[in-house]
Amino acid sequence: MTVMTKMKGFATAAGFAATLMVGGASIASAEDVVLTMAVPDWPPTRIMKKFFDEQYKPASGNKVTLDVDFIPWPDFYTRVNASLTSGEKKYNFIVSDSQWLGAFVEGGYFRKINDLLEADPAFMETFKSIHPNPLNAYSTYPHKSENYYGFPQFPDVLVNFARKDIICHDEEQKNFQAKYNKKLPCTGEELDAMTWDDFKNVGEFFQRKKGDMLAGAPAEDDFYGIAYQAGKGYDFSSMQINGFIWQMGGNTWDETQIPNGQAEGVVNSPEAVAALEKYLSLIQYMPPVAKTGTMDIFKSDELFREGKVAMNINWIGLGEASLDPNSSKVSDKLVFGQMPGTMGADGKMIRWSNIGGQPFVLTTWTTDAQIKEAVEFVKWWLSSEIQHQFAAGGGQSAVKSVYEDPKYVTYRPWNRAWAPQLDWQKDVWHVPQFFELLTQQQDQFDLAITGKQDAKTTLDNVAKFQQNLLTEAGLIQ
Amino acid sequence: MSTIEIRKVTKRFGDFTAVRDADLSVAAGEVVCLLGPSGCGKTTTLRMIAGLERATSGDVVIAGRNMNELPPEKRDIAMVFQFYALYPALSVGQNIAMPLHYEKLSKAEVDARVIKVAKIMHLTEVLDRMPSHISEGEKQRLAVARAIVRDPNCFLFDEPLSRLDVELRHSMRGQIKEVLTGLSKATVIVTHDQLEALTMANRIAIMRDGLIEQVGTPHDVFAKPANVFVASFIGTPQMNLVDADLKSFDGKNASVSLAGNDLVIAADPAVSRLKPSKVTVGIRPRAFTAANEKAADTIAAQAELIEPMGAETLIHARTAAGGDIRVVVPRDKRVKIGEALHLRPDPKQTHFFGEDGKAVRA
Amino acid sequence: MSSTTATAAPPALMTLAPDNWKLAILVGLAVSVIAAITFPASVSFWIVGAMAALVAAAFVVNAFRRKYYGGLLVAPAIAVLFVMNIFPLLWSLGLSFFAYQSNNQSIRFVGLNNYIKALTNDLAAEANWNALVNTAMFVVFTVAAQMVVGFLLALLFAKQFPLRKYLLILVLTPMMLSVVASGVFFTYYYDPTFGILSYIMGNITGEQFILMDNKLGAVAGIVFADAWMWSPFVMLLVLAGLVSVPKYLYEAAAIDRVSGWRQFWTITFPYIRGLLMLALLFRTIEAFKLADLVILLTKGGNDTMTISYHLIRIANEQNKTSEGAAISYLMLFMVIVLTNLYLYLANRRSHGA
Amino acid sequence: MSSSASFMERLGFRKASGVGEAGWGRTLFVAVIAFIYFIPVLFIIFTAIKPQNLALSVPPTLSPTSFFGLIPDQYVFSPTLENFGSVFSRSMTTGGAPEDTGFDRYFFNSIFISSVSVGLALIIGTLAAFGFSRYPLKGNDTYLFIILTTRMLPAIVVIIPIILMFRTVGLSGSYIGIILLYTAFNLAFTIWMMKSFFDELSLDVEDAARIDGSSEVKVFFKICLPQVVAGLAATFVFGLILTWNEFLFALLLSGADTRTVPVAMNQAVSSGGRGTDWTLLAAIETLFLIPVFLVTFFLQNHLLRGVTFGTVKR
Repeated sequence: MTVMTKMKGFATAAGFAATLMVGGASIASAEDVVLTMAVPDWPPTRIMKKFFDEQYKPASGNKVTLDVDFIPWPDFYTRVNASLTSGEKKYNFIVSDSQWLGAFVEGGYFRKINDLLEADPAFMETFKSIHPNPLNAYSTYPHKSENYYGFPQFPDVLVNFARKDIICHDEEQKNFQAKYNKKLPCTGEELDAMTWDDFKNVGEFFQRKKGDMLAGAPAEDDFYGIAYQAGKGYDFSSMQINGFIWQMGGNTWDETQIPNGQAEGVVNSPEAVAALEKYLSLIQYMPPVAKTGTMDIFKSDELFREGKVAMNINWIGLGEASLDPNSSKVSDKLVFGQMPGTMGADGKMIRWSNIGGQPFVLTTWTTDAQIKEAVEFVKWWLSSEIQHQFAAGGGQSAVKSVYEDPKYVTYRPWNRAWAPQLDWQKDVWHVPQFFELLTQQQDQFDLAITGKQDAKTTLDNVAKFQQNLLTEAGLIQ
Repeated sequence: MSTIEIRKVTKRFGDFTAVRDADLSVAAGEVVCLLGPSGCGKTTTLRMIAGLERATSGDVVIAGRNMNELPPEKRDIAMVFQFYALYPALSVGQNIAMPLHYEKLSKAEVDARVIKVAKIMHLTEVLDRMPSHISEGEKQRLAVARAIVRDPNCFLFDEPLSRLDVELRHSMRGQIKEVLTGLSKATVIVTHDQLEALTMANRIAIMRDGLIEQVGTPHDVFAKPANVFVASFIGTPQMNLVDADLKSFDGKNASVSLAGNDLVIAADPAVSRLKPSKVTVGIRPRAFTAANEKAADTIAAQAELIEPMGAETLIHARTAAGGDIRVVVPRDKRVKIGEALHLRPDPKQTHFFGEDGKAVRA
Repeated sequence: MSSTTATAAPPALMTLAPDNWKLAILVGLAVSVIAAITFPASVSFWIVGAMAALVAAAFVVNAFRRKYYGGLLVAPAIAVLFVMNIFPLLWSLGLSFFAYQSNNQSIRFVGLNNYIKALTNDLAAEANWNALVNTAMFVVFTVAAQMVVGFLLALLFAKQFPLRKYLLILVLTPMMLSVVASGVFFTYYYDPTFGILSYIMGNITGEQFILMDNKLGAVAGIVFADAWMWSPFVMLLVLAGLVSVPKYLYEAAAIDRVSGWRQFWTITFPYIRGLLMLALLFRTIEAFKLADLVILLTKGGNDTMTISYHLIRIANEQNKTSEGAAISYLMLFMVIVLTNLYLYLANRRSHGA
Repeated sequence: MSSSASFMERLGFRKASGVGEAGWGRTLFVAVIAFIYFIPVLFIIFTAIKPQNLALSVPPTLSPTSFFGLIPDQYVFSPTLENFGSVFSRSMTTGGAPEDTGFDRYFFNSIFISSVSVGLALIIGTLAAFGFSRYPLKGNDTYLFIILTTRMLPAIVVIIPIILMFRTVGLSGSYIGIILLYTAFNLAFTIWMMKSFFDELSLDVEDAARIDGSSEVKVFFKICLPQVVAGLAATFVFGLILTWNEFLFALLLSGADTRTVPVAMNQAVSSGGRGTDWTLLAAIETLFLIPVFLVTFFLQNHLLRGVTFGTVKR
């Protein structure tokens, strides 16, 4: 055998293998459409899959399959990022954090959907029925532009989780009144009206040692008044700190002002520094784990469910576990309110908060046949009926007609605080540099939380880094 | 005083009894060989003396002190191991010096003693080498050197020569004996080689299946074996042990039926203790003289196999009863295969053993 | 090598023969380069692959014809290693000379810039340097702790005693746990509210005890968890050395009244030195890669960021692929220097002995 | 005195019967230390049989039994096997009916992928080790070192090319892909280990067999291989322990059907919209520990002998 004939042989073999591959990718015929979706593994996505399997009847008559890859939350980003950036082209739909939009749109992975909206008025109508704040957060890149990418999967906001049995106890009410000359909030409405100062008072008031009297009985363990996220991981302090900064008149770097919006002078403005100081000053009233920089949203939730704190600011998305008696010692003692605000000079409450939750997006390699079915699926998903079922099953809806329906507040105890809060949600950066901005900021916040540097230095460092990075990237001139 | 005494020492491993009720005493300056086939318990006995094994029962007394509860390092003994147990990471000199560290001598003193011993054992040339780079004979000498470098209560040797070739073994036997003579310590040597035992020992203890069968001087164990086992174990070629019927004994001569011959032979007066019965008659191969014709005190046999051994010739002869008798004759005595022989045993070297296998002797 | 009975002379360079591997390399290289330039990546990938297979086949035929059994035996391993390990390594080595972010498909040759940035840029270099210092600290502490604990454990098990087999498996279990599970449970053990450690310390001192709120405690917590998990590995290797020491050497030492300390250095240690070196080598390599425990326990807080976690952030979260590759090659360089130093020392000692 | 065994001796607390051996006294001492060392594992196992609501109780519950009143009641929990059931079937939506979690599949995947890849690495690696040992090439040590180098780089660096390669060849999410990858992952260690075993063997026996007319193949299988069984066992156990718990490659290269337990385990680390489900995580880990524990236990004797044989006189 000569080299040439052998080469031919190899070429044939390679060609054969290649044919197999191509064949493998195009097996889905016009009648059989498979939509592959990468989602985090938790109830809101499990329920979506369940509804689809049980109820979805495609109008086209095609056989549509939703092939969902449930990926455990802690590894979700790693897996999705690797799949996208390696060019694996595996998924048609991806649940994405709103902040990832820029990075993956710029990389050419997320598909812009304006053309689909324009081509389908019904789709546009459904789309526009979403509250503008979540819509901006979940769908637009550049942030607050007219370029749309995503649809809400699980919209989420921060609310105040509180324990009725503690805060409504007569003795505690009396003592609180005596000490602060103010009523200790007890009902949902009273919680809504809380400012951060009230929140601080609760923290100070309910700091009890093991054996001290608590709500009429000796405490079985050390007890704390308040908790909120103060962890180094992912965005587990920024999401809370941003709310403080916005409420107290400061700002984060504003990408809608590109290229003129600055980081230095804005991010570390005196207002922002004061806000961070306020945030930090409350940590001393929280469970000791806050001092280690690992009090993320899961830890504060765990402490609350185990009955170690009276009030906890956390995402609604973590709420179900509090209601479940198997995983919660306080399941029958709960009351929910809006996240505290800041009293303005004019006596009006100023409320801002960082939005949570996730949209899902379409990827650029999705074929036309798939897109047709995908649009139908999204319309179905955002339809009032399904959104109602979703909310009843533990989800949240950002569709106006759904959350304004009087039935909506009956689904879950925190839903009372949902609609009003949507009006004051904001989001942070959607730029591709998101992760660099976030990790540096989280590192700096962690240093402040664990008492290694003060608020001013922290924000100066953050501002300096952002200014450099964004200037280098051409986003600041 | 450098003495060793063991009394009623027994060692059991689970159900297996390795050594049973062993008694032995070794005087100062005496060399005792523990001799026996493999698995007879001789090494276990030695290890109990050394303290490497604990006796299940019985006492080990060294230099007049009961050592039962003492670990080896407190017994002040020196031992040469079968595989030499040279410390592989130390040079020859360092190996010799190891036992001296305990005595906290000055470096000069240690060096002096190492060199002295190295001279005795002809190791001066290789003092700086590693054990893996010296010859088998040097290794053996090093093992001995390490034992004699200090002044212990006693010496123990475990098969010291078994790894050497015949020639080396021969010369080492002499060397070790020479060294030991100068030290006047109680010494126990374990060996399975009777030549080694016979040449080196003052006394030999022969062991079988955990029992000491006989203790005696090399001459004693050879000339007066206590039982069939010792008789067969000591001496080459092996003693002829022939089953016989003792018919009568008149106080001087015994009349036996042996290998198809009726034989009258002078015997020890103690034979009178035996009733007419089955006995075993033991005759060393060198204890025969060849008679020209059949007589009352001869055994008839036919030469079957002839093995020249140099100075002597070993003849395997077949008796009428079909048994095999080994006979050693001088080289100049020519025997042909198939030749009929009339063998006259020397009564002085003829041993009678009772049915229990014990020698019958006054 | 052993079979010197070569059956055929090697073919001349330009002969077309299935065992002419030299020609195969030439053709393969030429075709690959042309293909890489002219065709898109998805096509040239296959052509390059076919060329690699061609060269490999030529090697095999050549080895078979001339009875180079060594080559034949090694070939499958080399093939798997090449495809799954060396090829990706070379790929990322190549990437380290480009400006490339995996989520931003443009690519540009920048030479050594990534290395220069990693070493000198005022922001990047400081973070790298800091992570490197921390990594060095963790390497020293975790490896030292593992060696000491593993060694002591091995000493415990060196002698034969009843039930040894069952007790040994208990001690081996920690290294069989998945890092995620044991790491997550260590966060629980160290938790100031729920954890056992704080509960015990609180009951003893009467004060609230928080382990992880300072650098010392955080490092101690990570080192403890890591040493707990991997000391059994060291133990196993050391134990293997200990049981391989012939018993009669210890008997001889007992007879020679050698002190315990001297016994250890002159008899035991020479036997386990090789295995200790092996344990040291493997544990050092692993310690350089320490990331998961740090992520689970501190997220790099309290100044516990390691180079490997730093790398995960850069290469994975921030998608700065080529920068990450440059840093990891700098790290690889250090590991290689260090392991060669070990090997050099190990060989020198054993030749000297 | 000496001949009469004391009470303690009859109980088994006898003094060592020789150098290198120890009695029950040592057993007791080691048992205490081994137990202390084992406590963190034991705690995980106990958490697996705890009722869910006691997982984070303060004071921590420590034992499923009071040991006849030895342990105060507040530290005792009543054991349950429910958590093991939840590993395989539980409600994945709020208030929904229990559904299959797929863990039976994940366990199968872990066992299948680990055993095949470690076995494959053993076969290929042993051949290569024999080659390196008997037919050394020029610069042999350099090749061996390069092979070792492949284990020094953090996995995250090589992962992107591998994903792309897998995608191009159509291996992503397949068993073959991840098995091949793990095989490579284990090869370095296998070759290093097995080479040192072959180096130790006496060449005389092999030469004798060759003179007797045995082929090279026969020499390898009939003469060499039987002598390194202990080494094979030890290498298998080490490889298995490393592969069994491998996470990053498994996360990025396995598909929904080929996912292994370490990846799926993270379901319990942030499960159902909350933080760690401690009892579930413990139950998964406990089940996951059993196979590798058993293999190690049964190959334990080889483990020690194997390691020794191979490396001591390197």
